[in-house]
Amino acid sequence: MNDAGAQPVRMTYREAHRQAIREALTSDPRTFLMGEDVGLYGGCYAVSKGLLAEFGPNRIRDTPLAESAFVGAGIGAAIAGMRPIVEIMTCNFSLLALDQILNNAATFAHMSGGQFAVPLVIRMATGAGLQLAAQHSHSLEGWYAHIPGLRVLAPATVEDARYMLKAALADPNPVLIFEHVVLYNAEGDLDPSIQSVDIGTAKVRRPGRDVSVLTYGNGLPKSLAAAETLASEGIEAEVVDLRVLRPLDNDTIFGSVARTRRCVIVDEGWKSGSISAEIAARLCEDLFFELDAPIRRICSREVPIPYARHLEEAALPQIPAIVETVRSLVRPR
Amino acid sequence: MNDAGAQPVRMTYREAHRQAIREALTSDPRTFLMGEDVGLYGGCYAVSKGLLAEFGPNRIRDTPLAESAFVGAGIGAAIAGMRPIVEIMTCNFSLLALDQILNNAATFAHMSGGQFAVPLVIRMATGAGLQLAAQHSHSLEGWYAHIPGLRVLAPATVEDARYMLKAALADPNPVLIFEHVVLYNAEGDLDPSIQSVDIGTAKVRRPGRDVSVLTYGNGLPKSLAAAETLASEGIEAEVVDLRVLRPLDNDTIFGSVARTRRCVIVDEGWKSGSISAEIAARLCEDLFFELDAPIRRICSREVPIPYARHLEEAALPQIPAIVETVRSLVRPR
Amino acid sequence: MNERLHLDRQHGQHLFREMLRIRVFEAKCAELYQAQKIRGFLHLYDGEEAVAVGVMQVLEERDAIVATYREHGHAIARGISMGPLMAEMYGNEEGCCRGRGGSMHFFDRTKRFYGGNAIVGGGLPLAVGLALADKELRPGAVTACFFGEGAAGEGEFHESMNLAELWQLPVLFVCENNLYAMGMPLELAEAETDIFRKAQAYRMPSESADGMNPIAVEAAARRAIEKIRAGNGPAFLECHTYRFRAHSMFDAQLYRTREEIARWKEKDPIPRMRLWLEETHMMSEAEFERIEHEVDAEVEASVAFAEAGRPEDVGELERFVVMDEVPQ
Amino acid sequence: MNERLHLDRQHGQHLFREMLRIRVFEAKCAELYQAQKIRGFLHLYDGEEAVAVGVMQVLEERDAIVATYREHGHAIARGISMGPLMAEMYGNEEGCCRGRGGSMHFFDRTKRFYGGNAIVGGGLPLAVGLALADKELRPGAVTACFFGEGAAGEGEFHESMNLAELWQLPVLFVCENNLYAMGMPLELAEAETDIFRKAQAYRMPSESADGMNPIAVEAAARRAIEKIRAGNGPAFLECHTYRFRAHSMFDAQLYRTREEIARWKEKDPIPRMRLWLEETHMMSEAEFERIEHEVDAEVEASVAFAEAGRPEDVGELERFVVMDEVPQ
Ligand SMILES: Cc1ncc(C[n+]2csc(CCOP(=O)(O)OP(=O)(O)O)c2C)c(N)n1
Ligand SMILES: Cc1ncc(C[n+]2csc(CCOP(=O)(O)OP(=O)(O)O)c2C)c(N)n1
Ligand SMILES: [Mg+2]
Ligand SMILES: [Mg+2]
Repeated sequence: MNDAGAQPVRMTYREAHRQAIREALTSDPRTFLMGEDVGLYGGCYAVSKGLLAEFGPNRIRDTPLAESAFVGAGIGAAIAGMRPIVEIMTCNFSLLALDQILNNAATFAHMSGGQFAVPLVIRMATGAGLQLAAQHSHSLEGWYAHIPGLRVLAPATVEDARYMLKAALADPNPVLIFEHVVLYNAEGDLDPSIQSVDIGTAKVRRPGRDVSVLTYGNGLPKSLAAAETLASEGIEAEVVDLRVLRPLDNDTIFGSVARTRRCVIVDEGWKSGSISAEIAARLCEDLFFELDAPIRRICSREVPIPYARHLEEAALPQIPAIVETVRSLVRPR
Repeated sequence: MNDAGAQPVRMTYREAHRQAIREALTSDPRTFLMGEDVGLYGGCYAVSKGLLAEFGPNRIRDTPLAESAFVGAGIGAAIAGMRPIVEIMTCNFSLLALDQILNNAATFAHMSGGQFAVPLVIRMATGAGLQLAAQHSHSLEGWYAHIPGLRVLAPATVEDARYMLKAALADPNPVLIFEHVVLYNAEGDLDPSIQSVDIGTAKVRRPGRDVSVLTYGNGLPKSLAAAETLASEGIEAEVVDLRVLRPLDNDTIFGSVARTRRCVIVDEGWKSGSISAEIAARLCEDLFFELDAPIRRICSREVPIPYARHLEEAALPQIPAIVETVRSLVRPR
Repeated sequence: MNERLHLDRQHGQHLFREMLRIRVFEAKCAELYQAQKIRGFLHLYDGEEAVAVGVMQVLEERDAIVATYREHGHAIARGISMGPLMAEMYGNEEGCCRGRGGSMHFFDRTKRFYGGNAIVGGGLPLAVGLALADKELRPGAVTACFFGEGAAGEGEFHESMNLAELWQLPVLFVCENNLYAMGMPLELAEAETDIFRKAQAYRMPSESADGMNPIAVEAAARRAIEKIRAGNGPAFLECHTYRFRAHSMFDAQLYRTREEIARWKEKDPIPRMRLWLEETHMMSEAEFERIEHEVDAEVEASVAFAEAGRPEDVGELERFVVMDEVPQ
Repeated sequence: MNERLHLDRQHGQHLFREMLRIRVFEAKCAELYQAQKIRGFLHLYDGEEAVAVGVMQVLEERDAIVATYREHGHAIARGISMGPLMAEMYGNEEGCCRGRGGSMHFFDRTKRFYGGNAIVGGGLPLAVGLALADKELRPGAVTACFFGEGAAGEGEFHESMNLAELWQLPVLFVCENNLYAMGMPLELAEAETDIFRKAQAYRMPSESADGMNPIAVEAAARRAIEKIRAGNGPAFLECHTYRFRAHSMFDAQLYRTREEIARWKEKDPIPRMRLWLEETHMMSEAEFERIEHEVDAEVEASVAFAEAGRPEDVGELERFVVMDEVPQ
């Protein structure tokens, strides 16, 4: 299939997720998609549109509003031999299922002395930026990365949207995939010679010598845009896409920061106790003597995300802040 | 009441919590205690024993097993003018109420443009050490400290057990109090001249010049014991009891570390994404040039806490690890 | 419109006007959404107006209301003025939540209007708590808690129903059964599709009513609320209704047919009530025109109010995350 | 012991023996808890043995079991050998979960025994999922899900009951109604105290049985499971029972009287069954003594097994946090 000369294929992040699900359902009869409005409605963000007609209601299974029970049912089905993909509409509602995720999915294997595995994938939309206000705008992926036993993925590119699911389903452990709502309409090119991605490593999306900008999800396009601006001023920022928030890829992170000796972390989670805190802590523990400057974090302001556009924008990390922070680190006055 | 000459009063951490609740109920008719088994049973850790007889079933309100609804009811009651104390037996079960805590308690004031406040106190037991295994041994206080809108307290002393509640009830915002299960039987002296504590600051529990050991909860007695051992070797550790995990008291923390220039954080939460990560990150951002050595974190191992005593001990921060880590920082080979 | 009760001319016109106010306000919202003046999620109550209007007739000033993200109708029928509601959706400082909440989160302390709650089922525990406090602090006050039939699937529904009945709290649970939860048809979501029967599992008195008829809703709500106010514990009211528009502004409505929508539109409470009032000589053509004119003017005024507003200062972003005192 | 059915001598003695095995095993656990060989929480099934034993008679190898933290009886009745159970509570490598689970978390893959779940209500969604998979992968297999009446208050109960009935999944929900959730008496916890009636709110067939009589439990479970196995969806069985001992080892039992306990002890299924078997000449004195002797020996052997074990290597602490492959 790896036709070297093939043309890149352009598609949206949404479409890439849809194709990933379709491929999973086609290639493994044990796989099914379950969640609220995944079927008749076509998915709250239209990711699964069309799949009900293609695969029928047993494999595109609409659920009632009952997050705890259908996530728990996914866990049980995974333990008993299926390979479920559970969709929680958005991470905001995943709090209702957190008992099942933390107390069951994440503990079952260890607690049973390795007798059972939970090969379950939970997908959910995450993030702010659509003016959906305080109860619909959480970015909880970094928070979930606290929990041992889980793998936490944050696809930021069309390629990752297209291929992370396959790797997640091959993982014998519960994997959470956080899809950023703002990215669904983003387009990207897929290289036909690539048919899979790993779910263990961070990736340098733009090399640079002066500073490492570590980010993920919707922070990636923002950071890349900031890097463009900085490049025009002669500052070369290396942009690292974390991709995997648990377990963090220390090698790539440390490698980049050891080279640039400066680090800015861009994270749409609330700052205190964020994944950016964990990264900063690790750098400060293990790369202390390589750092030339304090680490800087650009995170969401610590507020319930407000509705009004100007307030929401002010609450989230934005490109100018990234540019300015990098500038102040690289060229301190 | 501040009789200067009065004798110190010895009591357990459990008894101190009980007296705090009794005082709250006596002094404010709007206050009541609500939760599973707080009444007839006397509290799952016997904190509220005797209070039902004293205050009756309307003010010591036993609830069915329904964490989400009774926490939500506490929020509603607080908004409507009461001053509820809701007890969730242990933080392990609080996951079932997390939607109410994060999406309602923590957002209500901001989302309504300041029309409402949620003067609610939620108490819960936390921590490992009693061989209660994977579903009953979480230490989630540091994790909760991620959430804007909440105040998060971790009493480690009998004095804080006795007086934090009063301050929490006076706070117009939702306050979470995490009571460590291992401390309930711990005894301490209460100075009768002290009748209140603040819930804004960290406290130096043992001054020292060589290193700052930052900790909270059950980490405090462990850190103090380690400091004793270290003192016998001529190393003077300053032990800081964080007390308040949200908002963190930067002044005290930075003040101590700026003096000692070295920092070890002892935290029974899982390491990745812990409150210790946040502290390390802040130090690395704001105190970077004052640090003489990398920060060290001693946290729980990233496993569901196992039942077997030796495995549980190995999973938790222990005194020898604190001693050794401090030693390696202060006297590197 | 058969359940006439003691309906006089004035009250009949009032019910009509209240429904119309909601309808016209929301038609304007939809327009402003297209014009991108309103953003985020916008859930319209179009078709369901009789429910909020009917129940609200029975509520007194001391009573409390908990609603969902589909709460424009409840806010208007409760008497919150349209200006601050519209301004809220403009994201302005003059909004009822200073622009922080938007369409899904209307709040009004003075009207005891406790949201605008956007987690399905999340308002029920809140209502239980309000009633628990009221039982102590405001005896006789009732909390009316509105939610969709989709919420009946959630665990919070179950826990809250039990608590309310167990503790005999003054709550009226109003289930707005519009047959769909987003695109999920009730019969695919619930093993028991008669929602009011669920209440019986908690020994809670329950009834179902024609949610396309404000008079029927008001009558049922009055029976229930009188009982509740007298201290006999909570009650449950299922209202059969239908939303005429999409779930929110992003909905292709693949899950239902045009025919079904058309069938329900025949039951539209607003033209039906107008017809009935005219036939029974309770509203003249001139009165209708006056009402329509006044409503249009009110809605236009709310737009003008919103247009004249200004965005909250960005420096205020962190204000109210924690409160300095409990507002009295 | 009136419901005789087709009970022959052998089966009668088997039921007796199974209950006795649990009783004697747990008496030993209590002793070892005092001696601090067993730590953590220890919840005994003392008094409730007839429930697990009765249901387990009907289950086949292909069936699955989900239980709670009070699961010693279920594990033993399912045929998991006592040695690994005891070793588990010793925290040893030879334990059924290599010492990671303790008393509250017994698991056995080969017996399809899925815990030992210590979050009240948390096992129900799991059971729904097992049944969902079985319907696909092991048609005819049934999942028996045990839980206390306290779990009926939780939202997860509500959501799971609905899903199971809605999707017609092969689950037998067994509610062990021992009248208390820790110290919370059922009548203070639930507006509807007839738990089996709650099932009706989901249109799920339900029945209640005398949980102090293994024959009655078995008969009711057989009726239900035959129906489930035939593909007719889930069923609900409430068993009225009582725990003779404290909730766990830290319980002053302030919430109930000695008299109440004494009254229930008169219904103790073990002496009653012995008496009945003797009266009906289905078990001789000699047979009783042999059984008693064998059971004692089995329990002693389990202690010896545990004593001879060794703690898991500390280096293995992080093993199984994430799995390298799905165990087959
Ligand atoms: C807990 C939760 N899950 C999912 C959603 C997404 N969602 C918003 S409205 C809705 C449908 C609710 O239907 P129903 O309760 O019948 O109310 P209706 O919209 O029909 O008025 C869903 C699934 C949510 N807001 N909260
Ligand atoms: C969600 C949750 N809340 C609280 C507890 C603490 N707890 C353990 S057992 C128990 C009582 C459960 O009663 P019931 O379901 O009747 O079972 P029983 O113990 O009587 O067999 C409680 C409250 C828990 N384990 N999980
Ligand atoms: Mg609906
Ligand atoms: Mg019980």
